[in-house]
Amino acid sequence: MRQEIPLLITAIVGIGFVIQYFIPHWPFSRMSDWFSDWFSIVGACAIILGALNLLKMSIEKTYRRKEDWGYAAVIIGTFLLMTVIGIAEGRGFRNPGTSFDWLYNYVYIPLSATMFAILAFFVASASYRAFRARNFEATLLLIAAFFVMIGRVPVGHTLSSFMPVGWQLSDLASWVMTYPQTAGQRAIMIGIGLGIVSTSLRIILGLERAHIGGGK
Amino acid sequence: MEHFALWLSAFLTLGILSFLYKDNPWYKLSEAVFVGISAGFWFVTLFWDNLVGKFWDGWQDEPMLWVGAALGFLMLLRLVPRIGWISRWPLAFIVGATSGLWLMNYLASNIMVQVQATIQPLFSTSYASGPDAGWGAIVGSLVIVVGTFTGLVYFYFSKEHKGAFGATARVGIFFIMITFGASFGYTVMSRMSLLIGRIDFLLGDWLGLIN
Amino acid sequence: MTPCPRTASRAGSLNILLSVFAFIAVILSSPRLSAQEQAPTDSLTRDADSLALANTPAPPVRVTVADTDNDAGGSISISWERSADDIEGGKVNLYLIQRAEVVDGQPGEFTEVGDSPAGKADYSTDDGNTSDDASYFYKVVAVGVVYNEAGERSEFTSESDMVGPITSSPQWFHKQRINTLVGMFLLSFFIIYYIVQAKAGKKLFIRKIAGMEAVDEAVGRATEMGKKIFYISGIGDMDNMMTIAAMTILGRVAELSARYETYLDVPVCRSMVMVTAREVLKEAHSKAGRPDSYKDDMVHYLTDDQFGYAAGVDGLFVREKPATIFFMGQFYAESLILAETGNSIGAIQIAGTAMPSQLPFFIAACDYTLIGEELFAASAYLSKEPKLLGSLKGQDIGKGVVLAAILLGVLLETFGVWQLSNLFSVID
Amino acid sequence: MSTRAKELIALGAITLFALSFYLNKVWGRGTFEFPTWLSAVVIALIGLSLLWILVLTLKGRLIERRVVFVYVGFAVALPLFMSFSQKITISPEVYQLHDALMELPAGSKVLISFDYDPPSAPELQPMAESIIRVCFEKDLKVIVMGLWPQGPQQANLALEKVFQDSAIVAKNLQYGKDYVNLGFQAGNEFVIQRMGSSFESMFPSDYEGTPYKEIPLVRNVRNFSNVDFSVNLSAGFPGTVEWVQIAVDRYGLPMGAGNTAVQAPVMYAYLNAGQLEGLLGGMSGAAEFEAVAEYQAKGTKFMLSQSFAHVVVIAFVIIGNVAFFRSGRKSKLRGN
Repeated sequence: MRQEIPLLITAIVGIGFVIQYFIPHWPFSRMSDWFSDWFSIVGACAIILGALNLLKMSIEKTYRRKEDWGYAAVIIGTFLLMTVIGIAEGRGFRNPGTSFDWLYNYVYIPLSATMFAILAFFVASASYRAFRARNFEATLLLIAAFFVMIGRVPVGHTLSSFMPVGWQLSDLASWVMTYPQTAGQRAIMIGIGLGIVSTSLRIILGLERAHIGGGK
Repeated sequence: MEHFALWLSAFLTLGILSFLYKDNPWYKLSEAVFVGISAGFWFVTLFWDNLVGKFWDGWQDEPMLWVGAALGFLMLLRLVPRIGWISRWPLAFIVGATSGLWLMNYLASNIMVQVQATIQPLFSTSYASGPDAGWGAIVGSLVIVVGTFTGLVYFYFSKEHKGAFGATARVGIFFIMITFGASFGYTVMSRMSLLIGRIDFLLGDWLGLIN
Repeated sequence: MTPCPRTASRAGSLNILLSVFAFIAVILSSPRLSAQEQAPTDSLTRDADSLALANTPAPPVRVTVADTDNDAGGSISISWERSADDIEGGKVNLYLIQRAEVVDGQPGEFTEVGDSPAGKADYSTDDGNTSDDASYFYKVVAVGVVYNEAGERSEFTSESDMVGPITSSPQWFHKQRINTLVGMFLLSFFIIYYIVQAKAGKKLFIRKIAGMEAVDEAVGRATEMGKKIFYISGIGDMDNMMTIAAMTILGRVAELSARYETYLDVPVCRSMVMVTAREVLKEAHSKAGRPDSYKDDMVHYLTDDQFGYAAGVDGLFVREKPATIFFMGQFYAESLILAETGNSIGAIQIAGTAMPSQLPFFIAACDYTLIGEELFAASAYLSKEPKLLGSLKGQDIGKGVVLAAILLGVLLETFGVWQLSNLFSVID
Repeated sequence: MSTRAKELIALGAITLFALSFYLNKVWGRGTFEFPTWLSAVVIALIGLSLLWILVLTLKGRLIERRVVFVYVGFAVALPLFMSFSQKITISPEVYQLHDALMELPAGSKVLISFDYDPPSAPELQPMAESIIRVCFEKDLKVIVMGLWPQGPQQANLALEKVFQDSAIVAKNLQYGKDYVNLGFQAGNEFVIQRMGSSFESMFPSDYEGTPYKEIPLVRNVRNFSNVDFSVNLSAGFPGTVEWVQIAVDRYGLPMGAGNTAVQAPVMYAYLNAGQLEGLLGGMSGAAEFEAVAEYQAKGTKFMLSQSFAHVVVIAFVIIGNVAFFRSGRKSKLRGN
């Protein structure tokens, strides 16, 4: 029973959501709206599980004085700080001027923006280390990347200003983006579409059942 | 307070950047703060936007929301080890609904529309977007059809990539590689822009060296 | 009064009828206007009238109303042709749509329900706020706004004729989507057909996919080195097919690692993924015959935040130094941070995603990468179960149909025979 | 000297450096800008040192990845002190978006969805500012919303910036009549789906709490069919892909997009299929749009750093490949 009921739920719900695409009439017209609400509510409940897990792991680490336990304590402290302030602020927690907003602006934003910006360095080191003209395919990749990189910034214009209009680096970059790039992109997209259709069907038919776990 | 805020931001910014040198206590501290603060941030956001915003504010008008609450409750039964397996029901529900929704969305947007867009007369300039539609566009229209066709052949699983079929698949991978090259170029562009933004903060907002 | 619900099929002829009526009405109404012009009483009104005459725009024409097709009801589509004065520098600034509910067979009071700026060739818009139980009359008003020297604003309006009554209604089938329905049935048929065939024992050929062939080796290496394996399932939640695909692949990987008795660490970014991954792991361990080696802590939640998660996982990588790392699922910018860090500690990395923008760097930083569709095929491939492999074959037949359609369509359109592409149209 | 001591010295130097410049700022001393000769010297030095690295690589000595990091840092930071005027070439898809906006009759309603947060702002904020400015110059009505919690705040920042311009101020635009900020709604792509039947159900009140029905600009806007054009500024999920799949493919909303450069290549398939009417990709897209709209702002200003960074990356790709071919094309190098 532990497996059959979830399988049945998956199948019925899956087919229901396929059907709703074709029927504009109520209640089918509302199904995806409902699902979005339900998913939001389940998500909000689930994060309690996640947060408890994070706290449990960190408390254990701190309590047992495992290596780097001090940082685990920092996680507990900052998590509780943000949560307590956010809940206490009430519905307007996001408004400018609240403590939550202060923490958001001066702690959260610099951290996530920097993590984001670190990518610039990683991109450069990956370029140096891994993008090799190993074979014809890889060479094509590099050539396309070169045209795009140089053609999309003003330096490309400066370097190729002696060429006739239509043949300058920026024009070539545009052409690469508009045609061969789009073609490849589209092949990938159609492939992904087919893959998703097939995977969805396998799930609805109950052939893929990893998410359901085992039966007893 | 304003000075403190700026220095705090800068301290955390540099802490994350120090990871580039190597893993170190400054990074570990920034990382721990980040994990804690962001977990709290999302907890609070989901609490107010989803639990309160979607359920609490609406259950009087929309009885269907109770289904969501029930699913959420079943999910929370995870906390009771003996009947934790019931949480599979909401999961089965979510996976089923996602499968149905994605099946149709991707069939329509990724397959139907893209196939429709690929079927275009050759040697015409109908693809051209923008002012210049010359030879580039005419060759381009051919390139799009050939690229999409061969690229799709590359993804064939049930046929050995040999002979003419293999050659077609190989042309396909050429196009996919050009696509990745373009993506690579654009990613470099994007990441550099973000770094520019961050350095603009450090040198401009924090240290006031540039305007 | 009898509200007249109209079915969608009748809407077309109704439109024509209405436009004919509207046209006649416009012709009849023009002399009446000129009759009004000739009735000035004193000089003040004459000034005002001449001002009005100079600024009053011609009314919009050919107003048609119809129930909005393929919807859940509650909406009426209105279209009209521009007023004669709706030209560059003309007298019309905007149009207002007015509506009156039918009460006892007569239009009630007209109220504004929509507006549209002037300056287009033809107009159509929806009034998406109707009740399916009521009938309505509509009219469209051309409005000209004039400012005098003092900056005072005055409006000059002229109304179209009233059209209606009309009632909105919901439809039971979305006619625009017949082609998608056919496509869905075809694809499903192919896939299910080959699943059945495979079940019946028909041998199917599936080509080797390097990334998946390497899974065994990658898990084995971690076992030899006595180090952990990390499985990163991306930042998507359970409402994302890539994450669901990642979970099914996790099942295969976990079974393998359980058999080899290698510790699999799954840090996740979504609580619901945590719950799912635990189910997956538990089942995989019992399938591998080692239910005792499963621990809940193998799957642990870090934070829902994209970069918070990336920072945390990076830390785990450099401190735990895993031998093998899997990246499967939906990835955004964090992909490179993670893959580069994984690369710098010398781990074997296998990645798979359907995010085209992240693929180049996965290809650069990882040893093997599953591209797009391959991610969705991975679980079936790894399972080696005939019926799952059958679905891949079915998917390929679908691909064949797409390829044939492209080839045929391009030929037909190049020679101007037939617009095959219209068959694939999903947008009205 | 031990590594530890060196690290501490470096840390101290950074702190001192920062502190001294910070005090410099607090005391109100001005900003720095390189004179042209210094800019030229700096550029020459960077170029020469890259050549030197190339020579080293040819001799078989490979540089460490941290050296690459340092170069990237300098390539981005130094140009911020320089001022060169550069010619920006405009791509067709940028023209297309601008044209689409220019062709709208005055008074048309443009829906702009802000689907990004501060970390992506360097790329998208300049776009937001210039798109809003173009709309206002053209007397279009702007309806702003966000699928990301911080989107509406970014929109307000952009509006603030646009209203610093005296030409825009002279138009005497009024909140609620000429532009409105509907705020944020949770629910990702489902918000778009529901807006298809009713905007009001998703945004019962605007950012400032005014009930939807009481806002003159949107009083008559029930769903997408009442909006004339839309622009989506997106940094990921939910973003342009979802808008295209739902608002464009199902409801026929005309839409242009501004994307982070990472996402932009995928959008070309949509652009080519006519699902998008115009596209701005990354900071260069922003700069190009500024060039079309004929005014200069951050996008243009940062283009110099952008050019530099690209050149440095290309240089390292070349250096890496030189090392690869020199080592007899054996295998890819494992970084340290």
